Amino acid sequence: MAITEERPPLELTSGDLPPLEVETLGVFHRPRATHGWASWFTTVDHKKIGIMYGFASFFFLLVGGFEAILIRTQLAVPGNKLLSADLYNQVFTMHGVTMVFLVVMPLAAAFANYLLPLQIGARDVAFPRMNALSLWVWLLGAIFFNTSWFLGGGADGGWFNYAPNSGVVFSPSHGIDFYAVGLLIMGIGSTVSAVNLTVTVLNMRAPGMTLMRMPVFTWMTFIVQVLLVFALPVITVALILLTADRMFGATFFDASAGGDPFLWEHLFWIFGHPEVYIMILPSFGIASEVIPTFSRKPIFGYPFMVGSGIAIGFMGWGVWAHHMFASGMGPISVLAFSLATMFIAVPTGVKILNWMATMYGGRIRFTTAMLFSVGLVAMFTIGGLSGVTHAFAPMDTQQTDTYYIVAHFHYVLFGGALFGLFSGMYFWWPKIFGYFLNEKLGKWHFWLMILGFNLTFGPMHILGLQGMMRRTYTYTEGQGFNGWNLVATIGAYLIAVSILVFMWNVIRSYRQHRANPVNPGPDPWDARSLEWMVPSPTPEHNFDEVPVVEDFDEFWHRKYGHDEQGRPVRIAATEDVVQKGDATDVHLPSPSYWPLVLAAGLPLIGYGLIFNLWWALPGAILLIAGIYGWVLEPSTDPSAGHGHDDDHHHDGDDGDAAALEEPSGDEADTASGDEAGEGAGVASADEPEPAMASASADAEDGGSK
Amino acid sequence: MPRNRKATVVALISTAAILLGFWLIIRTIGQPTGKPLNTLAPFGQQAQDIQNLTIPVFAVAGVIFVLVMVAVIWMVVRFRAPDDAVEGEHEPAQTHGNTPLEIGWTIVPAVILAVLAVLNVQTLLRLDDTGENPLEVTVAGQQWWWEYRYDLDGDQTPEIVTATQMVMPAGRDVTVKIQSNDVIHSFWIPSLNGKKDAVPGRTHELVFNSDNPGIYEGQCTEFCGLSHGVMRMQVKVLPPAEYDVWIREMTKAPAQPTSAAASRGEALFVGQCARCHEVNGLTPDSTPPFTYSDEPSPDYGVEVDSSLSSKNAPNLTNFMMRQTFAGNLLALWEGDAATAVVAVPGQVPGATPDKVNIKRWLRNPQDVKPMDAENNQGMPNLNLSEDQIDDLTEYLVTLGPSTRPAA
Amino acid sequence: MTDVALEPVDDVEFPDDVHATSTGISNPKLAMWTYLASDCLLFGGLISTYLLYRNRPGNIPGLSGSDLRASELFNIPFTSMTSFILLMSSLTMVLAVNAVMRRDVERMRLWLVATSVLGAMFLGGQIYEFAEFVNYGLGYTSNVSASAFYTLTGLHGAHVAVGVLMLISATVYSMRRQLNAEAVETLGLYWHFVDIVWVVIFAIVYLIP
Amino acid sequence: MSATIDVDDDSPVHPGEHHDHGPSDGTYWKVFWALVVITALEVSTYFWDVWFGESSWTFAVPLLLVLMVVKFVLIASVFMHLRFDSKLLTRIFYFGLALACIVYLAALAVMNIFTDNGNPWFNDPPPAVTPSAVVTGETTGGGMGG
Ligand code: HEA
Ligand code: HEA
Ligand code: HEC
Ligand code: CUA
Ligand SMILES: [Cu+2]
Repeated sequence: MAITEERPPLELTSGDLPPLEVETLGVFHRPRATHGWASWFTTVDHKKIGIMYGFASFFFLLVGGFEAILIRTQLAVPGNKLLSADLYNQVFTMHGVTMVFLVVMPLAAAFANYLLPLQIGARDVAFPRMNALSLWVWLLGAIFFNTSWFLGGGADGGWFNYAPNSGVVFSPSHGIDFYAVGLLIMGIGSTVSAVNLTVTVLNMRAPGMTLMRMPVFTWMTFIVQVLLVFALPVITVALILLTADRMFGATFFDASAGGDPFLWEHLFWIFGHPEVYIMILPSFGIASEVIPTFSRKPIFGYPFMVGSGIAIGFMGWGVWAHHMFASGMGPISVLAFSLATMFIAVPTGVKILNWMATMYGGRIRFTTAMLFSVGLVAMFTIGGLSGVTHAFAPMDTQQTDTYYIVAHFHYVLFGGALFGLFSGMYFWWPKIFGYFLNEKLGKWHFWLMILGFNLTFGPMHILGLQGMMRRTYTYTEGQGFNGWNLVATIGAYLIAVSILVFMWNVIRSYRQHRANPVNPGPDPWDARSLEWMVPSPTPEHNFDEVPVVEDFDEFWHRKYGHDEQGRPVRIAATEDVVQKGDATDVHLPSPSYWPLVLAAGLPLIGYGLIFNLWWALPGAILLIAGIYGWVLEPSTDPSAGHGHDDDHHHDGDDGDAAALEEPSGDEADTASGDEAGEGAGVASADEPEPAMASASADAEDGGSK
Repeated sequence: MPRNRKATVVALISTAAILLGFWLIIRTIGQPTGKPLNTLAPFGQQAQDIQNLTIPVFAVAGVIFVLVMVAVIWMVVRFRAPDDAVEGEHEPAQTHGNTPLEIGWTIVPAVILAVLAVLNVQTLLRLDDTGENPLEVTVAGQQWWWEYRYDLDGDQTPEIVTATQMVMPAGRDVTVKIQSNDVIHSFWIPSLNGKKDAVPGRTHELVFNSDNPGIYEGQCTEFCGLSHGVMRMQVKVLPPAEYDVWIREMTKAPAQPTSAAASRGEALFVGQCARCHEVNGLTPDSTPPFTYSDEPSPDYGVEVDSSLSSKNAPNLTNFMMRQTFAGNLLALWEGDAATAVVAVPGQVPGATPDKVNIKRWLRNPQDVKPMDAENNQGMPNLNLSEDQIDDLTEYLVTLGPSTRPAA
Repeated sequence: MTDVALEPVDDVEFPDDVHATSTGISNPKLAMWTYLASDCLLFGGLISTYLLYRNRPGNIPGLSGSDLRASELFNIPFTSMTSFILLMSSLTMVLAVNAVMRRDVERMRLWLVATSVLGAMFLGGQIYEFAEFVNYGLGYTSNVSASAFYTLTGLHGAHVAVGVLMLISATVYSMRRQLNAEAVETLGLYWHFVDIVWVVIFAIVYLIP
Repeated sequence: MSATIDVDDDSPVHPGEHHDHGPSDGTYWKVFWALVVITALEVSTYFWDVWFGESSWTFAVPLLLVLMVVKFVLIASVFMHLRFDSKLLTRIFYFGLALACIVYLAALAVMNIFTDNGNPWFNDPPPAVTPSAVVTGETTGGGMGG
């Protein structure tokens, strides 16, 4: 919020009338619950939202993985008839879209949501209700997208869905409509979330938390949000044009009517390439937290880590056409993009080498989290190196659309992004849920997974170089693809087993924890960043007291000094520097129905667009009701919560308006609360998102559709 | 330091293991036998150019791969915390970074890449060279087969229209002009050159030049719908003399069928098939006695409506000059004739047409290859009776030089 | 929310104010600017689409569709008028923001209403223009350049429409209860952006043939 | 906002520091009139070919682009307060804008909109599918964005 000093909220009601106490739209009571199942639907707590992102995307990992298993089973032997060609095309398309948009991105969003505020020392994100909105929009969009399976079949154009094969003429089923509308909906969610988190990082940092003191994970996630902010509108344009073609009879991609199929390719990949870095950078961030922690050394070359992340994000905008080397664009374009792509290896190499330098000379504890991070370093390098071999355009004309590419992107996506995310799960699980995952099972998980992973995707390099094209529903005897395909299939089943082990681990550890609760304590790994300062699981208000940051790796430096050889020396017991989590009277935004209501409108509108416009009507009503309900609802329920709706306590909400009056109020703490009268009762004064927040949400709807 | 030694030993062992693995793979990976689409077995000049770039790039990538892997393994062993590690003892020095080092490992990869970039550019320019006096062949992709048009006299109308198997002379530059009649496809003969997309509304060029007569497999590699996975084709590189024979045979009109069954098949063909397929001279409204022409009708396939796929179907004049059909899925000849690198497969000693395959196709084409004829994508199941199928097969096998007196 | 005992508790010390921002820019404003930056890529994409397609109406042999071009139907004097109206609305908007900063609510409300009226007029002009084009036989699907034109200007119109709705809501809201000055300012940013986009569209699409 | 906050090297406006109120109504009016004049000038180019003949287009197009930019910047800096607000906002916005321009201009260039070969179907070096389709057709103007 932070209304700048000169512009306090207006008393529009000429002073004497008290501001209206708005009971939100009469019928509904403001949700109050902060516990129990119902609270999950109305929560605006970034931690709960993060957890929901996590569980939902893990569910979709199972869905997408099941589709992958179908693919692999079909391809196990030549001429297999398990899936028809039509079904196969749907399955791999849905697999790709699911894994990219419904698994890796939201799983990264889960970590971003949970950790960003904690790592920068904030109580929540900048716009908590918009955060809930992002979750619901994404989740309902994802469900909407998957309902296509039951409504005439999934999308069948491949995840990049080249026109004109994606037009109604060539794909008359509704699958691609669901793709277009579903991705538009999820795009709205992601845009809102990206703007929200960008503002959070820029604006909500604890005192002293300068940009160059932020943990690397925060940095990478921040870069990802910026990439999202700029990449999503591009695919939005592409999808709008596709929707216009498919639903309203336009001919943007129909060559016989002057449309240009290349336009789709460019728009998709202008988005698509930043997108792949959107998927990998969060995992780079996670590895950059895990490796230093378990090596007991600070990250090596922090400024270079940050800088290379920025460089990757930036260069990612200039290489998109490397997906189009064989598409027939002119040789000069090919040359330019080929050279640009090659050099993206440089900043990425800096990262790999810095991780190794961090491990060098360390004292490495091989917890499961660390195993996954080291696995990432090794596996991503393989994927990255094959990526560099694609960057050579002449070579790529042999490689593109073969399994060599499939191998490349699974090594970076699975061996990079997903390994990182699993690493993060093992690392932060105790922080999030208050119990450890079993290390023994975790190691089984890791070793099975890395074995299965290499068995699955390693052979694909060979298959691809030997000419096996991707997106083929079958191959024949005599093409020489038999053996390695079988190996790959076996590997895929091994991966499935490893994921079952993981799930079993979660369940078993939870049961054990229930039977015999052992709290891991705030700082189970002797870690470095601020989130380890608060109890596990994180209390709802995050920090009892917002820490004042003086250093990179602030928490570590509160625990350790160092001797003259630079070796760490304890200066304080962990118990003394962590927070108790028992603060009371912390002011937090109140839960709200409206994000869910608003989000629920979108899929209905989607069904309406696809099947019958009348169905869009209830959707539109929900949408509008959601928006106005939201605007009319103060973000903080004056009568809710912590037991004092009166204002004789100078708690945060009263204090801040006044604090803002104070230009240099270093002691903006409690004293200033005395003049809080002015801001008192002014609902909008203390909300982190004044009315305009919802106005910008409106804009979002207008803008991204 | 024992830990050091252990790490070194493990690293050496894993280096050896990785190198052994590489060696095993490299030994087999470039072999063409049994792997007709192998990208690492060039038989054409362009593919060879690519190969010449691939080898150094893969070598560099391989070296970096080995270095990184071995370094990781070494460190994992070397710096593993002992199980009895106690906090506060033997803590690692807190190094924060080293700027010269950072700059070093920014510059070294950049330099490596810069060197490779030179090769990259050279190869790229070389591949862009269309050569001298190239033979031009127009290739059109459609769901899910390829058509080839040879305009021999440069009058903008093709003299030869054929499908599935493209034929080219050895030792001469051939410029393939790639087009599409519906969605995006990609024309790829890995032994000869990289792939290039067929994009509706555009013409893209690809150059082939091979000194090695042979039959090279290809595959459509841009996802193009239902049967993308089996949209295959071949390029047959003939010695120049044989190629001239091929041209001569292909520009002759088919002869009138002589047997009664074939004549019945001919009439059936006009009634049932000619609305899509062309045999030079026949039209759906032709009436007996049928006369053939030695040139395809200039209208054939010109009016392709790129919002519909199968406005045209393979031109079947001289059908028997091919060795495979139905998108390279079925053999048209039995025995050696199926794979012989000759201009006229019917002249291979003992050549007999594979009627079983032809019948299989006519009985239900969708059984061979998934198609969606209702949506104008591919050939419909015409529900022919067995007799009709026999007659049609007898007719189809007359379409080619085997029935003509040898030249 | 922490469950807090009902009895009074000592205030927790906040060494800083949790709500204040690290950059000194308020959250909504920063969010709006970020969103507007993002919207640049949205409109950039649509403008590029139009540029790519504008010379591809159907009269080219081999292409289907009508051979009318949107650019042949442009009524520059009329569109200049509507552009002028939108420009004016930017002025009224900025005056509204200035008024609210002076805490001059009455004035602010007046200017807000003026802005929404001008915005509505612009929209009306655009609808009239579309109707006119359709009358001439240039429908949305007539040819690809028409589709690109309508999509671009239509989406801009949608932005304006959303803006008008927000303006009206803000006005009503200001009468019901308190309205945050920040909200008006942020809304203003959105409004000016819509105007800026039109500046570009007007020059590139309308005036450069 | 407390002064204990270390000022971020990246935040140009110091927390708690006041910034200008921005200009007065009068300034806005002045800018508005400037905009009106520019718009009038822009619109006048529409009649230039009548007044000065066809060749005036070679001036009109760059002029229009320049005027467009001037208007854009005026509104952004004054009406949208970029001049008076934190530099961070300027950076964010113009970064997005610059990115959009660079990326889309590059994409259009790759699609050969600037190196038009006169083929009206696809502005693309390889000739169109059917030779008959490549007839005269107007060359698309090479100006900004073709
Ligand atoms: C997480 C996602 C991710 C990441 C990080 C990357 C990273 C890279 N990708 Fe990948 N890519 C994809 C996901 C990703 N990619 C996907 C999904 C596709 C397929 C889309 C589809 O078609 O469906 C794809 C396809 C793809 C193509 C197109 C292939 C084709 O279809 O023809 C190309 C071509 O250039 C490419 C290149 C690269 C490069 C150069 C990198 C670089 O960033 C890699 C850099 C890393 C290293 C190089 C390793 C570490 C470096 C060192 C140890 C230093 C020393 C190294 C050298 C000196 C070489 N990728
Ligand atoms: C992050 C992204 C990601 C991830 C994690 C994966 C994971 C996997 N992928 Fe995927 N893949 C893509 C992204 C990803 N993929 C993309 C973008 C494409 C391109 C699509 C296109 O061409 O359009 C692709 C394409 C693709 C292909 C090529 C298809 C083709 O071209 O024809 C193949 C083939 O083997 C494949 C296999 C696999 C396998 C075996 C896994 C495994 O690792 C999966 C492991 C997971 C599980 C096995 C789940 C566990 C399940 C259970 C434990 C039980 C089952 C559950 C229920 C019954 C509910 N993928
Ligand atoms: C509706 C159009 C249509 C009709 C009618 C039709 N076909 Fe076909 N035919 C096709 C198409 C399309 C293909 C290409 C299929 C493919 O390979 O994907 C084809 C392929 C073939 C092939 C293989 C050609 C090659 O070189 O691969 C033969 C032989 C054939 N058809 C014979 C016939 C006969 C005989 C009849 C009549 C009984 C017939 N077709 C009727 C559309 C048709
Ligand atoms: Cu044709 Cu794939
Ligand atoms: Cu890419």
